[in-house]
Amino acid sequence: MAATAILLALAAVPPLCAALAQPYYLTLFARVMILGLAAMGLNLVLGFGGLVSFGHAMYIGVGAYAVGILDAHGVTGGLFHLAAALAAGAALACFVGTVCLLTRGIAFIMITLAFAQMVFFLAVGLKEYGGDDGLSISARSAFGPLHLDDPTILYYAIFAVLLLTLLAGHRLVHSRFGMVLRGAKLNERRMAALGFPVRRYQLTAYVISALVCVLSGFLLANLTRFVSPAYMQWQVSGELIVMAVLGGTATVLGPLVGAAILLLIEEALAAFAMGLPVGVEEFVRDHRLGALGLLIVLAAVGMRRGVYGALAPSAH
Amino acid sequence: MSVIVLLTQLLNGVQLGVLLFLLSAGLTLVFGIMNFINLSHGSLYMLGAYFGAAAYTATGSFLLAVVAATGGSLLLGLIVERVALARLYAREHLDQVLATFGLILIFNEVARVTWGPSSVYIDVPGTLVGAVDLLGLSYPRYRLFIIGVGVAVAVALYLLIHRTRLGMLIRAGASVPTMVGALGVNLARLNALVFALGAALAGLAGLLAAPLMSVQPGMGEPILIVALVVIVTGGIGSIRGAFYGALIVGIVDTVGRAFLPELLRLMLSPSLARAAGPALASMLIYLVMAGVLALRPQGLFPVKHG
Amino acid sequence: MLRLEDLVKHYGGLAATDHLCLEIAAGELHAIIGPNGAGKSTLIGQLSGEIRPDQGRIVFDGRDITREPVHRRALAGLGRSYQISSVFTEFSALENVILAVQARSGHSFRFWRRANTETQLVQPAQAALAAVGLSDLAQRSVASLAHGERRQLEIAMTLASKPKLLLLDEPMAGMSQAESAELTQRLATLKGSLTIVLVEHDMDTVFALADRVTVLVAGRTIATGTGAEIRADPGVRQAYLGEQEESW
Amino acid sequence: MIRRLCVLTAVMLSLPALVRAETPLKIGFVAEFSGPQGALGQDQFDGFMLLVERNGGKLGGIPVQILKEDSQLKPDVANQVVQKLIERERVPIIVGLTFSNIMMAVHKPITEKEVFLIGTNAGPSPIAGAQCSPYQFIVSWQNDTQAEVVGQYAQEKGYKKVVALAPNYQAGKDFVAGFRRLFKGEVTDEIYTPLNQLDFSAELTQLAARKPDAVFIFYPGALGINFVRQFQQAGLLGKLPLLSTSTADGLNLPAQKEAALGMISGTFWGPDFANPVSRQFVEDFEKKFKRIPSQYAAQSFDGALLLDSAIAKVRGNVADKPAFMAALKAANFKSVRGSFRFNNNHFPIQDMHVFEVAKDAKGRISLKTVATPLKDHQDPYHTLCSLK
Repeated sequence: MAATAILLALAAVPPLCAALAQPYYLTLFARVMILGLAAMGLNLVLGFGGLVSFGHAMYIGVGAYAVGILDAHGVTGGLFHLAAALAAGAALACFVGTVCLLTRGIAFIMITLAFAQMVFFLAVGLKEYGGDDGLSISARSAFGPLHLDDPTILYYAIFAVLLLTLLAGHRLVHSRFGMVLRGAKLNERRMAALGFPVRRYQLTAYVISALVCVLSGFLLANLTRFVSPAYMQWQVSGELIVMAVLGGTATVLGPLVGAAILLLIEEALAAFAMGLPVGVEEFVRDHRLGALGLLIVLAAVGMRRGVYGALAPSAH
Repeated sequence: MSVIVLLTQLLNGVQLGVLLFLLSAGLTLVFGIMNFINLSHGSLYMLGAYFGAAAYTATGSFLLAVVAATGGSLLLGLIVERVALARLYAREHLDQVLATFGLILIFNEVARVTWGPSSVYIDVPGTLVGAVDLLGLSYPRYRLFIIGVGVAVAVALYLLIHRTRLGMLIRAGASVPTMVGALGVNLARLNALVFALGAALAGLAGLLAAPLMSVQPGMGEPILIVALVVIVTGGIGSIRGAFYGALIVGIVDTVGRAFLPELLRLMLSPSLARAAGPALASMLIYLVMAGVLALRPQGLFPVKHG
Repeated sequence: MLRLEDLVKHYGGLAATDHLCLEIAAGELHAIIGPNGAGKSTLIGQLSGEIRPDQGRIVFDGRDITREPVHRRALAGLGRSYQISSVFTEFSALENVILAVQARSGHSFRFWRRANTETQLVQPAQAALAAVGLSDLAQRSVASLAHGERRQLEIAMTLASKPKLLLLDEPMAGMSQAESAELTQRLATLKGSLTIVLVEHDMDTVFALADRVTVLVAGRTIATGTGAEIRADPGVRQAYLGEQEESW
Repeated sequence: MIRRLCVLTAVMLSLPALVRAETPLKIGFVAEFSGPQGALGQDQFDGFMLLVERNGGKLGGIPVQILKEDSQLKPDVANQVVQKLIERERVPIIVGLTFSNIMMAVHKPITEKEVFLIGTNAGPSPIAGAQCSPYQFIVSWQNDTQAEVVGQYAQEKGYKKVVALAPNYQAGKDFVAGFRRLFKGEVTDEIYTPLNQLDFSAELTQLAARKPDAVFIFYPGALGINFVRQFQQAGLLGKLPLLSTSTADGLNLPAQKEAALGMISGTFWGPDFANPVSRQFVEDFEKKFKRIPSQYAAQSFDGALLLDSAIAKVRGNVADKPAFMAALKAANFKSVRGSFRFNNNHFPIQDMHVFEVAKDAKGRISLKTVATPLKDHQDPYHTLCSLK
């Protein structure tokens, strides 16, 4: 129920924005969906696989840089962009995943961070593609008659990717593959004793989850028409974790809810106006991150299954 | 590149390492004993620096600043531990990450509200101003002082851990967390004590760094990441691991920054070396950590179990 | 069926497995007993593949599996249960068994279809649940099952993975008298249809079920034989009396 | 009632400009306001608002509403706030921008929507050259020119060997390249440090070992304070001449204190300028904020002066874009640097000066003009810009 309501609300954003003549909110919600998509991707390994990756922002970067670099060389074909992004993401994820999955627990957290930092510094060192300053994109990915330059079309394209990912994610966690992945989270030893080559499944899950983040990066580059190493800072990886945990890691949709909460509350606090005395409102607006922090701590201490997890019935 | 320059750079590395050790010691104990991921440890470092800077500016006494920095973060650590974090010990790591991430945001804003958005600077205390001559190269006296303090703290911690009952409990807790409770020890009190000790050391590190680097909101996060690198490289839960890990990370980072670009210039074209050098130097500690973890997931100096 | 040749495993200076040789025939129920610290857990670990021996060979079903990882041994037909019940608490009882069936029915790189609607998984799983008398609890979450029920589920999972050889690691641990009597009954009906290696503390069970018994002390076999032979063996008596004194 | 309405309609139809004047003109102001670099943006904002407030909340005789937005030194955040300003608030003008990388992130989204971009700090090379837009008006400088003047100065001083240090990002590389352009001696080493690195122990040790004739640095904001203080702590102050841009500026000097004395800094303006606009500006600023204005405040004050002149010229009708663009291009105002004119790429053509850190008449540490190595200087990229 809650899921349907959320998706209907997202679908209704463009006509509402048009009716209110507020195209800005289209961009805001597009951003929510893109980061939600990345958090959902991360959650495949984080929530369902029990593997805490602290480096998924690098795949957002891969997706975004694929668009940026190809664009810098005059390639505007969307299918080229997409193919290059996914191929590069898959290759990187296979390598990084293979090394990282030699470890477990905190070591896994830190080694994924290490790789993300290396890729981040690599991007900073890419002088011909802007280095630290980033790279602006001259034209959005071209998909024949699908003009992503139209904000509404771009919005619904993102929405469609989100819907497909949600559906695929939902099918996946209940499929044979999902059973193995979740089983390995609960008791890896037992899974091996049953005859599952656990690491192979975890690696596959890691690659799939990375590819969802690559998609998200591809969309982010098209939304902002700009790529920068800032997309893959460790803070972004941390925020993805926070979104997933805040929304609820036991559900496919939870991370999207977490992303929405984080971004929308910050936006709401930035425009905070409730008729309080002038100084107070100004104070809240200026120090909104502190207020956000307070809400996060309360959510962490008070809710065990995230916001969406507390609202919605369990996934299984 | 002369031997003296190399030695001086090593000294720089040791100085950074010692600072990292002060920060990592508490982090690794809290992690090892309570199995708790405390991302807000960096905030205690930041607030320690602020407390110390405020005291130093007000009184002009560096000793009082040390008291304020360690005492202030100790108290703050205790309060945070009792009010919020102790409720999360039994929870999943991810809940701990979420809560302490929230704490980071709060502490940064508190610092911004209290001390303003721009950086605060304090001077090197009078007696430590200037440089000493080290075989022809001058080395800042204050940096030598930091090394001294760090080594003294390391020795004190060694004695505490190996010669006292508290130390025995800490060691037991780090290797077999469930056993300490069975010994009839008040676990809540031990946890609070360890947490406060770690907080005080973080605060001290913050103060020591303050005259070198600016005190500013958010200063705790970049160094927290490096401290996490230190503790997983060294082996979680082990003070010895934190010490050697910190020295390794400090020296690798400093020496890499100093010599890697030059080394690359011998092998690559100048423009390529100029582009790759800084990038590679920044990656170096992460490369080392990834290598260590891939080969020894438990770190270089793990706590001995059983 | 299973042959251990000169198996050695050292921990530091301590030999947990000390030049151990053992031969288990197809279809027999072979019990392994021994005092605490005799090296039973280390042996089980080496059989299942979680522990690598320092030296020696393990031959299963005519094939050297000494260097094979856990999951390959499982697929080769070496099933095991655990000392501490290790079922998947977040899943239903049926899903637990489905996982076991799944392991034996090809790869699991299938991403779309719900696993618990595939008849080729569900039917064998239900059959295995029925075999241990848990049919009624199939849809219950495992978290809500009693301890004894979990142990039975564990056996159902092991059965569902259709092993040629079943490695049972103290299956009676923590069971009530009635529960363990029932389990003994079930094991008796399995006898003959597959090879079983039973590591157990409960002597009554061992002597009631086992075709042959091996006694392990300090990493070595000190005796192998039928229940009656073992009972009569003076070495065994001494070892066990000694253990009781020590553990007291 | 009806008659009054008719009259009102008539007035509205006949005097569109006048009616528009009743609702304030919205202007977006985007800069860094948070984090350690927040002081830069705040000074930009204070300098800009100084004129707005002096004019009673008006620019060009029209009431203005300034919407202040923080870009948090994050390109994606900057992108979002710019989108918000353009799409939600529908501002026709965006002022400010602090860092080059943020400028690069928002330059295209702003100018493509035909919104006027009044840059009051960052001047990265791409937008001075091939990527220039008629909607951009950069009142500060092109990055390279700030360093070129120091390079020229070093040349005139006869230094032979110089080591250059800067943060490892595009602006850092631009500044070092700018320094090298007019300096004919040898830059023996270029050291680039990570943008977030605050401890320079390794680099200072290298400096001490190399013993160059002089050191050139570009370390804006908190980076510069830390570098200069550590330079002094390492005992290098006075031994090695320290040349800089954007490092010993009005914002950093109060924290660098004596550690900066004798440092050389190159830019377009200093608080000791004698022209009446500058003197009035410095006096008003010091009175209001109790500190010496930095060049960032001065640049933004000039940005406000530019808008003031152009808005007045089109009588508030900024919707007439060609007219407003022409009015901005004309730059008909008296600047803190004296006269002011734009090059074809909408960057200033201006004299560049060199300053020394010294105590002013009131004993405060400030900047003293020592030389003007470059007259009517144009940036090297303007020929790449297709604008006329």
